[in-house]
Amino acid sequence: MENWSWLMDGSASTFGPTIDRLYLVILIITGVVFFATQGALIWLLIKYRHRAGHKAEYIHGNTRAEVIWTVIPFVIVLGIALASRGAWAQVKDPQNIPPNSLPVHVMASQFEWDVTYPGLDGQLETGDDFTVRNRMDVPADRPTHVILEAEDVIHSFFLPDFRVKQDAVPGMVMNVWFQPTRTGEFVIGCAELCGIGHTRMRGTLTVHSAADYQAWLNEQSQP
Amino acid sequence: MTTDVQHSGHAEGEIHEAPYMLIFGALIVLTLAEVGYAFLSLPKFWLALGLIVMAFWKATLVALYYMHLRFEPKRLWVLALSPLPLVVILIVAVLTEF
Amino acid sequence: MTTDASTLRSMMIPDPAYEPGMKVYTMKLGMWVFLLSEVMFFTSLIGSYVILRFAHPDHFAAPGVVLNVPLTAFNTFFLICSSVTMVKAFAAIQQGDDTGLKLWLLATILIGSLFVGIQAVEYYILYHEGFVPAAADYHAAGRQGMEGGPIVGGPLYGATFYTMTGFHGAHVTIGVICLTFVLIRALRGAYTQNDHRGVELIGLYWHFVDLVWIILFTIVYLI
Amino acid sequence: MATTAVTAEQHAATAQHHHEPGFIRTYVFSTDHKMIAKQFLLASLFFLLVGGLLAAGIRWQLGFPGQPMPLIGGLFSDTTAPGGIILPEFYNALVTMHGTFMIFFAIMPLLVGVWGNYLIPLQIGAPDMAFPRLNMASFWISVPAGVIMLAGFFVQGGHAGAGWTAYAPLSSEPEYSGVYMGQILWLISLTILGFSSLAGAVNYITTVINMRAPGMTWFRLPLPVWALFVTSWLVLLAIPILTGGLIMLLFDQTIGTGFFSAATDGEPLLWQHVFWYFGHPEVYILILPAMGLVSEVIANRSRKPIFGYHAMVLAIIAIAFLGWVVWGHHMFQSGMNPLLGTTFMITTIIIAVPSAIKVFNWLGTLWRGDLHFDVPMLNALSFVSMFVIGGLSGIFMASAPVDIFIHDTYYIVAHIHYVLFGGSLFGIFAAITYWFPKMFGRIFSPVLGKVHFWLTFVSYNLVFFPMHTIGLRGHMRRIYDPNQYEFLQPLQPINTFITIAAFVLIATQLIFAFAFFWSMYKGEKAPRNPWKANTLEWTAAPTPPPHLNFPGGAPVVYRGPYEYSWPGSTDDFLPQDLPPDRVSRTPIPSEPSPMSTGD
Repeated sequence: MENWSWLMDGSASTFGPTIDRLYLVILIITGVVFFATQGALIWLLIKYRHRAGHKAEYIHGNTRAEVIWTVIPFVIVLGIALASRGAWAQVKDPQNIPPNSLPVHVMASQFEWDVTYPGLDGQLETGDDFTVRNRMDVPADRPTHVILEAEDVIHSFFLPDFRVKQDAVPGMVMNVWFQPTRTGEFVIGCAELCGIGHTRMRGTLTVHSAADYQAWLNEQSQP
Repeated sequence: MTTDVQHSGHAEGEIHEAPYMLIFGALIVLTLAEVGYAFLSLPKFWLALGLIVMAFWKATLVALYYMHLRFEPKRLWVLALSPLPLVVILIVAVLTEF
Repeated sequence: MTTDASTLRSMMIPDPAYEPGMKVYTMKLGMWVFLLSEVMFFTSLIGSYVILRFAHPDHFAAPGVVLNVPLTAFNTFFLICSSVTMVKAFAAIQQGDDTGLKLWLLATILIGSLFVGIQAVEYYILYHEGFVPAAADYHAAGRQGMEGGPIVGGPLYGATFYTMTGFHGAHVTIGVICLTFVLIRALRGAYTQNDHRGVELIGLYWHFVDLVWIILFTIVYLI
Repeated sequence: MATTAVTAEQHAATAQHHHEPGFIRTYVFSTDHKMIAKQFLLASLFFLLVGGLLAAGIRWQLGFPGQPMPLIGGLFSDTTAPGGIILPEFYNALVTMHGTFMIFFAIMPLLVGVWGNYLIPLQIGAPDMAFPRLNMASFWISVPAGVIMLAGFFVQGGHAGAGWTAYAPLSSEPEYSGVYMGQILWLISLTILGFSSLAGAVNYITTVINMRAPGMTWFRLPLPVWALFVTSWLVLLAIPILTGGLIMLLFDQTIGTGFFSAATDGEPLLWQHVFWYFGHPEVYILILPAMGLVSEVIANRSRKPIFGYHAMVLAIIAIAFLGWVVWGHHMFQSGMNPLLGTTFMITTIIIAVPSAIKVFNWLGTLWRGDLHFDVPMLNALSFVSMFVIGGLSGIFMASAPVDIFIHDTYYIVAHIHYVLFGGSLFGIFAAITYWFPKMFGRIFSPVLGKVHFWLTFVSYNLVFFPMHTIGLRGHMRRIYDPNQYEFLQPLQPINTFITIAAFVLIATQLIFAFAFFWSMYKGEKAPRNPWKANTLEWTAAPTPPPHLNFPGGAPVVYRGPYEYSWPGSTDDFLPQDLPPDRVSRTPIPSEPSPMSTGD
């Protein structure tokens, strides 16, 4: 259990830190609220516990307090929602997929990921496309645009280190993108119950340096 | 089944003789108009709009007169109309998906 | 600690002007509440139809191509007739006309049964033309449009058509059964000018089913 | 005018029951709302046990993957757990059925079926439900539903394994899941159960609207009644949506209509929309009644008026209303239109506000109170504390970008259990122990109750709090063997720890079962109003209440339900039906208080 942490591991994609920062902000806000309310609760329980001769006070409420504790949470949560919009659009809005992305087609099926590469010409659906199973290799210096489809049931394309998760729905084409920030081996998981073999539906994502990726691509493209 | 004499007397203190046959005529005319309108070669949008408007009026007439909503207390109106926003929310929100 | 005197007064004195309740007798209120849930049930079926049709217009045919509009227009006419006979039965017993009640109820039952019968004939014809609910059989050989033309529409057309109209037909059938019970009770003299709640309740249900048909006829057959 | 209406209804009810019913009519096919409530209570506690045992199976597999189950391992067939080792298909069925039983057969009837039936007529001063026979039908319809659902374990192919959400096409096409009959039984059972819920909802709504006692204005209703009333609206309008969806899914399974099957251009996402359009109101069906019950207990055991009664009512209504426009947050990662996602994110996060109002008002109720830490109060306070955690963890997933990571991980599992167990179930424990004297005429054993509470509270937190952290490490939900993933292997000690704590938690519930039956027969005899409460079930009805509840006729209501510690009275409570001239009062003070802002 080395590198143990109660929180998420460090992210490996460009938008990962944005999401993690948002997480941290919410954690701090909710943490303060958590300690404040639980502390207040415990304090109230001790202070106003029943003692002989002690009588409760006849209080029906307080409009000013009610307004305060309606407005403040409203402002805070609305702030969280507004702060979240940008990151959401950045990750999920198809318009924000960087134009220089490497297109990769991923077909999810029970229980494997079939990853189709555009080959040397950089175009999908041409003669030099090739398909590998349960592994994905991407360059570090360039965003990857995953065109995600499912063959049978709903799967979910989950790259925990990249803060990427997108259901693959049969009959629909999903667009997912990410740009790695470091090289290494990462996990591809399925996050949506997809049948008996759900637990073994996993793959490996390898991020290469630009040169290594080109070498890998050349090697794979050999007939 | 128990009888509840006080009640019915209270609810139907005066009898509302609604123009049932008139409504019947209106429903028939609207139905014929709908069928005729459906076979005009209009653009899809106008076709749908016209038909929905006519169907809406037919449904309203049935609810108001045959179901006596017109003669019921206002609070029952509120109750009866309460699911309609939910219907609209579901259909409109999901339609934006496709 | 202390309290506002006006608060105290409002707290202590029962409000003599307050009338609990809807000013509608309980069984009628219950029927209305039940009908609201029926609204939501048909919403899920009709809403799914609207959404599927919007997403896949090519699955659905123009009015009159597959479905027999004149036949169903006649059927609609019958259902509207049964509504007016139902309301006449109610008007009759409101004036203490026991014979009128029985005759109009009988008329409603007969016309309601006719509606179900015609719907069964319609199903029979459509089914034998190859317009079926099962998706896999939809494109089976021999399936032809009304004019003997080519296959029109797609599997979603049959599936949604039979589900929606079938559940409406089931509601009409249940209505006819309940009306028969009301008629038997009427023959035993259960309803009087002062108490005719059973007639009013079945009337509400019957008109609601009519109302649903008005919407179904328009969006399934005409649009 | 309307007072005559009420009495007329009561005459109608009286006419039905004027003869003394026999054994079958009293205990089996009873139309008495109190007996129906007890029937629901026993049936749903049984299903709570079933759900708990299924959870034990899940936890065994996660804590000790691939090892044979001890003691009972030999009892399983070769298609479920040969030699006691759970197979993946059986694991999927365990996960699915744990959720299904807990939500539809345990928590929902425990809240709505039991307390809707028991409390609504008693607290509004009605002799029975508006439609007693429909009420009886509502229980007896749920019995075949439960039997059919249990039968699914014994059919070929095993029970439904597509999760309690039954996402199509996994649930609609047997060749993908390997389950045919089990899924069909699942669909039929839930369709039937829908009619039971519907019959209940029609009854509750009609009863609350039309059968309140004279003087029982809307803003004199006790909060449990408000919560159950609003919940009934959610049931009434949400369940039919599910029924429609279940029927379409059933047709997909049986006759191959292909509504949700991509092969025929159907829309798998349509199922999710239909399901969650029901499903999110359902979430509030599972928590709102508990909020109402807990409010009652907290006000009573603090001997203080509930803080901000009107705000509490408005918050219930606001939560219920907002609950209809947030369903999309379950689908953030499902491929929903991102713009729609933004809209749902904003509506979802706003729902935190009424929830926060309720929490602050509960704290406000405790403030300057006179707190009695009885068993119901301990459970109610634990509800507040755990609901805060469940509510706060909800904010993370309401923020759509953060949800990208935690969606479908154990973080969600932790969140739902903090709300449904920490929230609803503690609320249920509070309610059972609080109204136990009313139901059975005896006090719920305080000693056993406290032992049960503390053991549950501690082991519950040990089970579910670590789930947040394994979720944050990326542990997916519903995976059979996390060790298949290298990055999850370091979490195995935590999983084992959770499993051990879960077994303690489940075993602790046996204490509750024992205490329940022991108190029913051997508990201390209860006085008529053991909690010195104001509401009608304690003040106007004998214990246990007879047929038609109020032998002296409908009580007249003079004031709101939470008039505790009124300084004008010598007692510290003022029953709702105590006529003003009989209040043993001290002189009315004339100084307006800065603290009071109306009732």
